[in-house]
Amino acid sequence: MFRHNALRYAVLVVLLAAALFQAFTAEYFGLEILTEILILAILVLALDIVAGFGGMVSLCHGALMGVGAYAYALLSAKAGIAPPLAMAGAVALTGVTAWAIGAICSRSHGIYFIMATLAFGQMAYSYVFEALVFGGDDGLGGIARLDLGLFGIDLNDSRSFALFCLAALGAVYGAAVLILRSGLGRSLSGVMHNEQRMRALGLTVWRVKADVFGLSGMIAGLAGALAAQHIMYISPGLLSWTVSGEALVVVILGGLGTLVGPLVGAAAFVVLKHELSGLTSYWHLVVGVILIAVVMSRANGIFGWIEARWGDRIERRVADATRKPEPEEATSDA
Amino acid sequence: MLETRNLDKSFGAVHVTRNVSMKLERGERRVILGPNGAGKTTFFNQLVGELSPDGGSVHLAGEDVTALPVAKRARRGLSRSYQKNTLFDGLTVEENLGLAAAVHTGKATRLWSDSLADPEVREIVEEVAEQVNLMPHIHAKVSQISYGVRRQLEVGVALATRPLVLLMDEPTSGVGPEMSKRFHALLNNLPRDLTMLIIEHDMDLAFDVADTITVLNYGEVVFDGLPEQARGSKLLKDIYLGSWEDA
Amino acid sequence: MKRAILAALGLATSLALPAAADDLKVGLLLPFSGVYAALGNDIEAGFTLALDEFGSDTGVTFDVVREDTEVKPPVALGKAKKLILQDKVDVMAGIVSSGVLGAVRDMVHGAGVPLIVANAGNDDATGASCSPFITRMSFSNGQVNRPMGTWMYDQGIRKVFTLAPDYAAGRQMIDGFTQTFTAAGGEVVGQEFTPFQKTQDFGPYLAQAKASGADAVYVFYAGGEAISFVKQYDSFGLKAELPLYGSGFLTSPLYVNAEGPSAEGVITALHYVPTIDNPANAAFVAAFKAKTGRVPSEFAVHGYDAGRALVTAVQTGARDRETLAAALRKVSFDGPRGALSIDPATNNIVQPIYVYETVAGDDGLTQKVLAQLPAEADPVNGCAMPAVSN
Amino acid sequence: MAHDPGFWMLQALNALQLSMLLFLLSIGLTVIFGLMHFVNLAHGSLYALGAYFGASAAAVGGFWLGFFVAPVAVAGVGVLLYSGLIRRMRKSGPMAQVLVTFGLIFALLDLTRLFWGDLALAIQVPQILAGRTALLGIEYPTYRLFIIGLGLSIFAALAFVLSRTQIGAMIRAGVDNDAMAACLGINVERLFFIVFCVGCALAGLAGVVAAPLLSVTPDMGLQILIPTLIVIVIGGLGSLKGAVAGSLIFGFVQTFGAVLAPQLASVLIYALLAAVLVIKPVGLFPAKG
Repeated sequence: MFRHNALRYAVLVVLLAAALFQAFTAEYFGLEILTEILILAILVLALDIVAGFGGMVSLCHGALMGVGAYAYALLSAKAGIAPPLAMAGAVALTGVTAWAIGAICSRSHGIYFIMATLAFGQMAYSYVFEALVFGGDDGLGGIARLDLGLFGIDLNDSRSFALFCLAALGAVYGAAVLILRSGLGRSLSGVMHNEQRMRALGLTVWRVKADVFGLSGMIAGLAGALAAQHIMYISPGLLSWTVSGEALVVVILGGLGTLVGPLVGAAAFVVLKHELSGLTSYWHLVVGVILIAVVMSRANGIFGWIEARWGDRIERRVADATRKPEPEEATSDA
Repeated sequence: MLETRNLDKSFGAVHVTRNVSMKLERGERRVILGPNGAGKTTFFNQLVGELSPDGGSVHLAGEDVTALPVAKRARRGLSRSYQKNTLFDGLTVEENLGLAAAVHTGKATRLWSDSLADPEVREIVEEVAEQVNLMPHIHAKVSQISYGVRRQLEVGVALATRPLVLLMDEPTSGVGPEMSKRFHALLNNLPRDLTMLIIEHDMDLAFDVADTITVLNYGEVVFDGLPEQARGSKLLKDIYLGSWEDA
Repeated sequence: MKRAILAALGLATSLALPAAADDLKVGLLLPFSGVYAALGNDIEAGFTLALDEFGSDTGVTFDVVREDTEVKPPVALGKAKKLILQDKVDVMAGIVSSGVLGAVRDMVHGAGVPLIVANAGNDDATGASCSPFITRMSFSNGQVNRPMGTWMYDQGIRKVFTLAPDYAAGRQMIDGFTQTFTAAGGEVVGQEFTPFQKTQDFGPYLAQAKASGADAVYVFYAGGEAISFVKQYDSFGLKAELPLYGSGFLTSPLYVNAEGPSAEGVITALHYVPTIDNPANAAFVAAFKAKTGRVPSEFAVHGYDAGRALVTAVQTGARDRETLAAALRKVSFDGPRGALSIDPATNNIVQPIYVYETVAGDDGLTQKVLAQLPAEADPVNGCAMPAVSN
Repeated sequence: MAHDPGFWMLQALNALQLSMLLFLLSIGLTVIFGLMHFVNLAHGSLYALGAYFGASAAAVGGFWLGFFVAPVAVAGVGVLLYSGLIRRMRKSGPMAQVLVTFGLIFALLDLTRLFWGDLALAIQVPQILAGRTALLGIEYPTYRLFIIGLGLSIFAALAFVLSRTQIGAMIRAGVDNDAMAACLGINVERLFFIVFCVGCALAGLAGVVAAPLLSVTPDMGLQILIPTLIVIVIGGLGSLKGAVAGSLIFGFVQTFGAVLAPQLASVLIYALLAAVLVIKPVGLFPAKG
């Protein structure tokens, strides 16, 4: 179950303020980076829901994002469907795809689950790479952005598009919190803690997993539809397993199962990547070393580390104030 | 209410359940006794569907449920607790009970509402918490409560699905004799129409709750009768005393 | 936060300074990491060599901003946008993969920034999606292979088995060859496309080629796949009974040493090999060797000629995006590859194609030019190009 | 598809050759997992390192020097990794291990680029293994037969060590039940160390053996990683039998898929993996315990 605490609220406020500041002051490239962060943030929220709260560590979320991006591109550019409908269609289609993958993989656990999702991701990648409808490895161009002219907003302007993505991220964050706090979200946490017991209580475990995976897929699909509109061009590379791997790295770097952490991770990762790739073409080495260092430190990512330092103090203060005396041998009052 | 007919199961050369037939009437409280390795837990696993038998059938409320998966049997009113605590460790007592109650009331897969805030779920949680004396610990996390309280919660979670038949695998396993007594008293206070099947290791304690007693040895029913008959049974003493010490 | 990012990227200064009158800002968009890093490095070396060699007497300072595409189209597009909108470059050059070219095409066209393509060979880039702002100084996939069809038929080869990786470039290369080969009267007895960058063992395909009854095998592979393919082809002993022909990337100087003796006797066609006998090439090879210590590859020459084309355009007095674009389309000169010009109908380069055999030389493998096939302009292929002004 | 028997024989040998190469890689990975419950995603990078060490040594002293140097050098890297990282990560969950080794992939990839550059390297096949050998009516490259032979010998040697020697018994005990192994008075830590180093050496060997067949490029480790993982997941993690079965399945499906259903060649193996996991969620021959 997901809970906010003072620290999480504080970090959210800081992140929002930073994003707004960046959106209104940055020049072109700064906006580009901001948008990249926002879209990645949506994707990693999708991944955190399944991996952090359901124990389903997926290596196909990059591919799901790709499905969303391609679905949007095909529906809007090729089938000529209006962009808002194409976006809804892309989200729905990705959701259905993810639901099916989740259902099929629901019996696998741990490394097997990772590999099973990898297999489905790679299947999608290979298919898109070779199918001529999808433009093969040359990709598809000429993708239009949503037309919000009705509201006086021109999304072709980088600033407006960044703010649009920020709004989308906000909505997704809210939806993620609602999902995790719903009956389904509670059952998911039950399944993560003890799948056997949930089954013995009468829960159809695979349905819960598939449903949540499908919802997460819808979010990934939204990220894909936004990514397609952001770069206005898509290529199979979007579905590659390394994209999923990077998303996973971001979730872990940020703090698995904290929702707020992956947001921090997304920002840190994109900024770090841009800074490093400007300095050296060996930036993978630096990222690799940082990743190893963070994991070796045994903290739950950047945010986990902050929370462990400060969260404990807060928790203790609250606990001190409310603790009731309890005998050490406390057993039963029966 | 719950019946098995000629239930049979082998693991390779080891015959763990031999042709077991047993019948529980509504409201009956039966205790299964037997030494370690007698096949009691294996028998339970077949009842709830975690293990499928090689032969024979399981009937719940008159219907053959042998082919049904675990979750479906549970939804039809078959609930169990485990010998080793099988709880949701990161969650509170209330949330543990809530998860079970939510499944029972069909709120566990709702996306638009929080199951724990649901009045129907709350009612069950509070009632069960009263029944198994968990009220004082209701907001504590599982990691914060003592082993004995966890055993209560183990049964509480099973009860919160509002079962027709409650299967308990050594509910007092690992707690002291004094505590076990109180635990049995607590079980005796549960509604009379609840059918219970309890695996118990300790013969004396078993008599606190049992209406009827079944004794398993090497996967076979060697005694089926009333507690009074069991108490004097020579056969039972032999089986039990023979392996008592290796327990 | 923004300051920090920009400072770290080294952009803060370049942003602050307006370009001086005779400064030309050039965006170089190449892969410096990822699978094509070696290509990017060669192109950059050639490009800077040309600017140093020819650009010094133009009176213009070339301010080169290099960006790494990582061979990822979205990354490349982001970088292209940055070069155009933020660095406000006057002209761009580079681009190795066709995927990246496809990604930046609309952006470049829309913004009206001249782009000199220094590698990517996708036929469509100077076909259906051609643009007056995109000038290709490298090659097109069909162009390199088309002359080979007729040439091989003339050599008496009648039946051919073809192999290529399963992606756009692979199909275009093979299509270019089969068109002219079948038109000449030859027969393609078998055609397989192998999963791109996922095929490590070509054994299964080689056995098929052997069983097909072909006179020869015609292939396109590049990079690591080319090395594996040539070595495995030789190890099956096919070279003797079933001669290997192909698009010249197969035995590019960049990879041929890794292929070793297996590459000997392979006959391929390409628009450049370092052994072309002309004074411009001799000077280029010497200069490139002095600079890098390596023999220049076709990629190096793409960079070199792209740089030279830019200088030539500048020499006509072009200084801004519009005039540069117009001038680039009219560039022609005698370079290492011979006489080059730009086809005004497609903005693609028109150049001779060389058929060469890889042979053992004094120090390692070298290229023996067998024939120089005349330059031919690509078919217009759906390109609707506005006529060149004035 | 009317081909003569020789054609199918040739394809069967191709399949076997690919299987043996994958076997050399997957056996180390799966035993390390079975024994230590450690998922080493950087196993492919060790294979690439083997190829690079081999290429450097071969440039000085020919193929055979490379052949012997590569496994030793990669085992040396294994020693460093084990004492620096792996031992400390043993108690962490699988997620942490996956990520640390993911980071290692990044780091090792760029380190090979730094040391050896972006250009492809090569190892030439030694004279004795060059050319072709007549076998059952067909001519087959001698070097490929050498790979098949090497794979089978390593398999035989491992089977012997595991079934007939004391250390083999310890490893089997450890794979089945590490608590029991500790009870038997086995120095588990040292056993892990040895097995990890042997696994690394085998990956290095696979790298140097594959090098004359392929090209030595920085991303070769990444390219082989997925096939290797597919092999051990199809076979069942930690299972020796599974590594053999998985390698053979992969080799034959890949080879005959390319011949019989070329359009599906790249999707086929993933579809098979998905199918196996749906039917048997823990692979075909899961390790016990």
